Amino acid sequence: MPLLEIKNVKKYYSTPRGLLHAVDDVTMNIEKGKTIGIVGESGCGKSTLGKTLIRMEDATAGEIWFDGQEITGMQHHEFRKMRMKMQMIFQDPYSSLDPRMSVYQLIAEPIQTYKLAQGKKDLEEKVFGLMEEVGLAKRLSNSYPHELDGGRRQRIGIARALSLDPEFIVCDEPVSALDVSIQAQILNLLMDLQKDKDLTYMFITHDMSVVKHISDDIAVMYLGQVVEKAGFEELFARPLHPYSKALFSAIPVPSIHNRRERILLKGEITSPVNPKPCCRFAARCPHAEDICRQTEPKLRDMGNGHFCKCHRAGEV
Amino acid sequence: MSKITTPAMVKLNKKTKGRHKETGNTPMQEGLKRLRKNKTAMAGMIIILFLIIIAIFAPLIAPYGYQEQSYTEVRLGPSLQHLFGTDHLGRDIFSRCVYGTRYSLPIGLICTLLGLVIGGGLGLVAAYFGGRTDNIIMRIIDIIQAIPSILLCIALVAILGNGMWQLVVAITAGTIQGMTKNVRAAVFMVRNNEYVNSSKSIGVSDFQIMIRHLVPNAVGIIVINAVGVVATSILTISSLSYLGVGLVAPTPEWGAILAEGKQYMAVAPHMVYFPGLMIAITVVAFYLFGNGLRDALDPRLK
Amino acid sequence: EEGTSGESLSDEILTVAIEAEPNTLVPDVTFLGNHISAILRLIYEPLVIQDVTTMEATDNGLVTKVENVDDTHIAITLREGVKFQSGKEFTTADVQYQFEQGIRGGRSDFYYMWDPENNEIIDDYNMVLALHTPWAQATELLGFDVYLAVDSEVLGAAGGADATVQYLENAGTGKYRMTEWVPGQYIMLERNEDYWDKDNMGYYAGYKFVFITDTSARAMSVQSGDADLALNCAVSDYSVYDADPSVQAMVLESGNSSVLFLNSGNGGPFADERVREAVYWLLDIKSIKEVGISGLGKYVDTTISPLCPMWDGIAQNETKEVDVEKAKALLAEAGYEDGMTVKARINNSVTAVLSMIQEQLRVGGIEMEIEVAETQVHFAALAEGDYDLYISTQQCGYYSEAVRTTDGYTYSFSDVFGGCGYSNEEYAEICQRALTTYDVTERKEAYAQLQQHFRDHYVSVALYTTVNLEVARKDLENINLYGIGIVDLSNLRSTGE
Amino acid sequence: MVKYIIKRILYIIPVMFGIIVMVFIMKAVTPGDPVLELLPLTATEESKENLREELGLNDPIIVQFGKYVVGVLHGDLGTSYKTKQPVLSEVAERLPNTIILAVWALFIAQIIATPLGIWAAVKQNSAVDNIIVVFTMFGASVPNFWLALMLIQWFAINLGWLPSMYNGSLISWILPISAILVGSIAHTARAARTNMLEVIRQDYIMTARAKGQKEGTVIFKHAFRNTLIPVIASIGSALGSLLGGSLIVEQIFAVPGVGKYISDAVSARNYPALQGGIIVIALLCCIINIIVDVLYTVVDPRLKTTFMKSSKKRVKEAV
Amino acid sequence: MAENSKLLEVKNLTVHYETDEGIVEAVNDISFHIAPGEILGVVGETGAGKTTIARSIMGLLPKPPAHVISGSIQIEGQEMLSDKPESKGFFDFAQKRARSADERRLERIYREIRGKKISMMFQDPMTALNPVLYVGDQIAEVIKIHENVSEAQARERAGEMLELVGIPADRYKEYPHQFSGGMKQRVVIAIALACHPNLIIADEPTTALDVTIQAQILEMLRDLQKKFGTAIMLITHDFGVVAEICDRCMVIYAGEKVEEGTLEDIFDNRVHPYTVGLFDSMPDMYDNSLRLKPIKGLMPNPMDLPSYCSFYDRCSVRCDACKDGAPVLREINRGHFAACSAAAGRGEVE
Ligand SMILES: Nc1ncnc2c1ncn2[C@@H]1O[C@H](COP(=O)(O)OP(=O)(O)OP(=O)(O)O)[C@@H](O)[C@H]1O
Ligand SMILES: Nc1ncnc2c1ncn2[C@@H]1O[C@H](COP(=O)(O)OP(=O)(O)OP(=O)(O)O)[C@@H](O)[C@H]1O
Ligand SMILES: [Mg+2]
Ligand SMILES: [Mg+2]
Repeated sequence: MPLLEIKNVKKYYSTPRGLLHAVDDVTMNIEKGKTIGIVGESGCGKSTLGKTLIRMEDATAGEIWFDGQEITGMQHHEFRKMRMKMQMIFQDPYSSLDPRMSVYQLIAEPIQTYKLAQGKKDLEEKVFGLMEEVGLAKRLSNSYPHELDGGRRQRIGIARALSLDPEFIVCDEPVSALDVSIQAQILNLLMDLQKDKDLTYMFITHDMSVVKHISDDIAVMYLGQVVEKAGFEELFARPLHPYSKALFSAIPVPSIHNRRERILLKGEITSPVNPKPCCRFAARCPHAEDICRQTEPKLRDMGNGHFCKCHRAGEV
Repeated sequence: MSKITTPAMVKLNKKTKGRHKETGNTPMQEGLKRLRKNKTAMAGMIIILFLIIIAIFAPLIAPYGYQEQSYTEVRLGPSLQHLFGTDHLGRDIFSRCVYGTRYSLPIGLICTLLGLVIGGGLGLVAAYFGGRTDNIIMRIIDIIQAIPSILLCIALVAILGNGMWQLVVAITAGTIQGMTKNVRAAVFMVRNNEYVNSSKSIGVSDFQIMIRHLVPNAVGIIVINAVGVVATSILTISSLSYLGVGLVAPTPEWGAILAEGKQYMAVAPHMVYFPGLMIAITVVAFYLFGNGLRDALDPRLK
Repeated sequence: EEGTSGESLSDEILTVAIEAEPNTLVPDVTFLGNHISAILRLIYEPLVIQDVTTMEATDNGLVTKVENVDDTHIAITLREGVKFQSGKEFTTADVQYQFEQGIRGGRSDFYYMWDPENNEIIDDYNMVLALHTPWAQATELLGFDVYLAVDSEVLGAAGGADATVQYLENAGTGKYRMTEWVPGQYIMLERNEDYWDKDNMGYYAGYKFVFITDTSARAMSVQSGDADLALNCAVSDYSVYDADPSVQAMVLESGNSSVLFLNSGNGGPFADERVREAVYWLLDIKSIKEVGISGLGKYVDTTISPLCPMWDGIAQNETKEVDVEKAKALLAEAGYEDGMTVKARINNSVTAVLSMIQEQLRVGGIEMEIEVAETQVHFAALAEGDYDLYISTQQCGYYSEAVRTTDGYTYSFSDVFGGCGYSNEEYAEICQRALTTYDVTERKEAYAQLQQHFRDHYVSVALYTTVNLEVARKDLENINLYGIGIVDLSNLRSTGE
Repeated sequence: MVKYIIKRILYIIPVMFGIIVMVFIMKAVTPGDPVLELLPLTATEESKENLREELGLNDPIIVQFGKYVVGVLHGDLGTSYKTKQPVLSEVAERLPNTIILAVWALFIAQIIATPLGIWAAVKQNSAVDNIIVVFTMFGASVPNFWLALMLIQWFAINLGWLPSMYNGSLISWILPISAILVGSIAHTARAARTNMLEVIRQDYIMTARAKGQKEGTVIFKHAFRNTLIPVIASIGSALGSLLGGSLIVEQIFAVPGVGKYISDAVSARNYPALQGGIIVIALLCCIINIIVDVLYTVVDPRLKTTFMKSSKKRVKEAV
Repeated sequence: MAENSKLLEVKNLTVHYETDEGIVEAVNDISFHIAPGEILGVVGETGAGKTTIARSIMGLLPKPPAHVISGSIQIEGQEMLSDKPESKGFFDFAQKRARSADERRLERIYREIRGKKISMMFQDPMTALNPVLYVGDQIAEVIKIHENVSEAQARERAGEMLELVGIPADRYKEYPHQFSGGMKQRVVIAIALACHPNLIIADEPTTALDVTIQAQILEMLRDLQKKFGTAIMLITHDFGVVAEICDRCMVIYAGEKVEEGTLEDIFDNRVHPYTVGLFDSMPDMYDNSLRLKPIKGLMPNPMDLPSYCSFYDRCSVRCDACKDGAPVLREINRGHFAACSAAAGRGEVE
């Protein structure tokens, strides 16, 4: 049984311009101990999906089953226990830490909130244990976030998430604000932790090489919908959706030998407000035909655990 | 171009290098440190402290009682005996101004504090909960705002009568709408920070988030605004005194001294210059302090 | 060249700054304030004119004869040929209508003693006015604002006592008529070219009254040349304007006196005569006069001022020295050796003097808390006896309710105008005599007794006679007062400087 | 845009209703009996009772309120206790003067203060900047009644250049307007300076410089309007203090305005006049705020395009 | 290379920021040059001093707090830095006057150069355009400044530029907020190209954009560069972008140039341990090894740079000699420089 089952989850926001379909009918399973990578352009609903899964935002529709329990319908006090098992690491290590709290206070906050420590000693032990786990020197415990660099801050964020001993962590672009040399340190840390604690990750990013590096499965999102989903090797070897293809070909590769043919998309991402019932990518798709502009394709199983939401998948 | 040495480099010898490495400074402490370096803010603060000292030790500083009258020396110009001269009843204006610090200053501060608690509370709740709560609170504030604050004060004094606490209530009422708006804006800015989400994702309660994260982080902006409110409150007090709805005689409130002296403007200008100067200096001190505070706490403006 | 004939009249319009805009320019209502009377008396004229020095009524107003028939009847003869601005002639019918309306409306404090039902109208110019009870000063009363002659037809058309209009058109007999009233801005009067007395036409072509609340700003408007005359400036600033060569500061003895009333009727500390005496010994009246009114008035001992013919000629205040020890001893005797706190009520204008009194009492151990309130509230509080002391500037006790306080009339606000709640049978009896005795010698004697009693028992503490200060441009002359403190602008001239 | 303006105008309704409720409560809780104000002290108990009945003071408070609201909706703000005249007409007569005073002061303050603040910001930390900062600091610190009297002393008496009081002529507006102007200039200049300091740190200013644009043009073409936007946004609150200031200034310069009317009404406990005055002033505030808001949307294209909705079509084309 | 073939020559540039906290040594003794038509990639971590270099060239450093301590910047042979020394103290008025007069003179020259000979594109397209002006006018502005054309002509040219970067000219009269990020960046490019400058300094032109949009923008930049023969100094922290369009590349670390060379030099024959470490840190699309090899530690604080090699603390190949003093930039191959004593030895062997 998968740790997390997501069924037809929708999240709409009402905005002055209309209903904004941030996440539209997403269905997927996440196996325990695995990492699912979510990629897609800015504003396609990646963060919203992550927040909806851990109920930081209430889903407009759909079901989320965590560990065999449906959580969208739970009362808040019931959910409190669940919440400990589902944590989140945020994108921006600069704004996701309260600048007025010391490292110690930041890491202690979740423990205190759930009263997990017996007395001061115990709390101290737990905090220092976590700091060691994420590679923060003990002497930094009285420092404040603004005195630290991005990498160390992100470690605090990770320690905060780990402090409640979660099973599932949504990593919302945890490394995109970091320099490559630091990024590698954090990625290694995340992978080590996963191995040690049998964690399950949902890893949100727009950096293809990172997602390929860390994920077992990858889902490509476009305008609130998952348009393609497969194991990472399968997907990189054989992308089927025209958007995935374009996305992969657009990745700048730090090598002067593997120059590839680019698929350049025309135009920009369209607005997610009141989308028409058609293929949402049709407007930018180089292979779009009439059917794409008239009916919405289904997420089809293309074999080998490969799903694709395209009328013409496999044709071109 | 040859290598140059700037004055700062000369000042900063190698010894002081690396001192930024010290850890354990809260942003507040850092801000205070910057504040201490800010000359205007320090000037403002020194004046304010000075005034507070004067207020505390008024009986020791003032050479005469604030109500002591000497009918043989009316409307004398400034001299060594009477630094600021005397008024139409032969009272020593310097002593009156000294005692005056016991009124404008505390009233200004108390009103601001009260306004901060009431208006700040409203603003905090409005900003954090947003939606309908916000709407209701802000509509009420809109209503209050449509009445010029001095008018509101006068109307309230008319209802409540003259006196110290009535004055405090009236001026506080005038400050609430501004406070609410400022605090709300400040909290809004903080609320959108990711760390609020981060705490939410951990499961920290709304109240805890407000108290532990929003208030401490918004406090800087709030304090800056509050300092400005002290200044305007002090001006309001004096205006109310002028309008005859302030404190009653012989209270040496600066505005009242000024209002009494205004008749003699032509023959005894010192009667209006000195109390006017006291008001201006106090208000300027608060502005200076407020500006400095803003510069110190808001790195964008550096 | 004396400006008696039409040719030499000026075509200038004078700008006069007064302290507030009138609520109304209908004369037949309660006391409006001296600044408003100044306008009224340009438009309307009184039956009798009170002499400013003797306080006695003279018959050179609109009557040519005024005579006491007996204790309750006064015969008057109206001047013939007096015309209202409407063109109608002034007759006894107008007087009768006005008295009837005055009683009916119950709006004025100065009508209740009359009995118009028993008035006898002899012809258009002769009538006998009836009083309910003997009232020795009734003829002087006829010089008050509320008896200014009004065209009964115009007043009647406006609703008589119920009139809610702000002014009556052409209802006066005066030298000027109102032509324009821009609310909040100014009131404009122009010369009445049909004035009944062709030899005494108004000299200036008109008056423009502007309203400047701020006392200093009002006087400054003359200094700056924007106004020609500012009425009722702060007397304490006399030296300021006197020193300014561009203006003249005119001091006019108004005949009013300032009295510090001590409430002995509310069971407060002033019920004790010793406490009242202590206050007397504490007050430095000389200084108060020097500072409060720039030394311009006269000392008064009682509510009867030295300007009043009934004055007994004694002026103890003039020589009295402050005696704090004596005062303290008296207070201690009365049981207040630890001092006390009293409540003073004021309505704004007298703060400087009050500050002095406050300070002088403080020296003796009497803390005075000051309660400021606006006129109406102030009076209402006084009427309820909610005060220990207050300062009032009022007419010479000749007519004053201070005298009347204990006179046995059911006078609903007996405590208001100097009431101070003092009463005992002896005092009441003297008052009654003083008010109702027509024989001048006897009356004078009664008044002398009254004053002695006042002094002996420190009924209140009288301070000084007040003066009016008008600031005018250099060349204006002939600014006078009517007997009761109202500025008479009708004879203004220019010296031509 | 029209829709937006209509929306803003409709928005006045709840605010004004709130104001009416407030002034009504204000009167209801004030101690003192209006009948005592209306009748002489000698009036009998009976005539007092009659008047109470006549004024509807014996009705339940809700009925009184209902009557008051209905009256206000019909333009009946009651009758002044003092003059027995309809409050509305009295206020209407005085309103233009207050508007002239406040709006001119507002306008001139903007004209003078904004460039001043911008100048200071551009020359940050220079002598000019310091002078302007000190001036604004002191300008904002002197009580305006003091300033008003000083202006009379200096300009009307000592120099004799200007009339010391309002007399209907244009020139007599100068001193009253100046008296409230100084504080307003000070506040606006401070705001403009702060905003400008922020604006000139923006990337687009750097872009403009990188084009080789002259510094002056950079400031006036690129920074000015961006600075103006927040300054305009703050006009609303500036207006409040200006109207408050006019209350005092009107008294000193004998300007027949609503401010003076209201403060007279306060001292005479003339409640209908006080209530009416406040309602009218509040309405004035609301209306000017609408104008400011509309101005704001015109100056700020981000708002303009949202309200004008003209961009929709274009976006589609581009896709 | 012959002197006249250098479009831009920067020599020994040192820039400090003097702040309350201390002196930030942002750029330290950097020299480089750009030839006409060449694309130079400048790579470095956050805070390495890339933007500071770019602004120094444009004469747009915020002064204060920035101070150019030493060095020379020559644009087509014209010296752009003042040789008058800064005043020694507050009372050194003569010096102050001389310096500011010289700076005014240079500012006049700069005004001619900016936008005309050298354009700069700033880091964030979202904030680089003035929110209250029409995008078209913002392009027309630069044309009007530098070319003697009428208003109408300038507008027409601006319209053409819009078309050139793929935006329909009828969107001339729209405001920046009506454009998406990619479109804004195109407008920024259009501004930069409007007067056909010889050099464009592009400060991280695509960092804020999505990959698909980034690809469009890079493609366009390259096309236009070919079309106009413009030289580009491309600042980035992404070697992928460098590989995509650059001719030459230099790596900046803590305000110092640590390695410079052609793409082959950097991508295939990198020698400096920092450059090597950077490449090792990147997850490789074509290699599925599980662990990355990050550079340990952090970049030193620019307020507190060591007197020796600033990479020493993180270096994997350090030796005691490295601590003796700042490393010298050595030419390893023709045009391939590296500032590392260890690497220099290796280079000579090869
Ligand atoms: N609270 C909200 N109210 C209204 N709209 C929202 C809200 N949060 C997100 N959105 C909208 O939902 C859409 C998806 O946003 P989301 O943050 O999930 O995107 P993302 O894929 O995480 O983008 P990025 O890569 O920039 O982080 C966006 O169009 C965004 O504007
Ligand atoms: N105005 C300034 N005042 C003080 N220090 C500054 C200022 N601007 C930049 N610095 C400092 O100078 C150093 C170099 O900054 P610079 O902006 O040139 O880096 P960068 O390489 O462009 O970084 P990024 O990749 O983040 O844009 C940094 O340490 C930075 O903190
Ligand atoms: Mg996101
Ligand atoms: Mg940069």
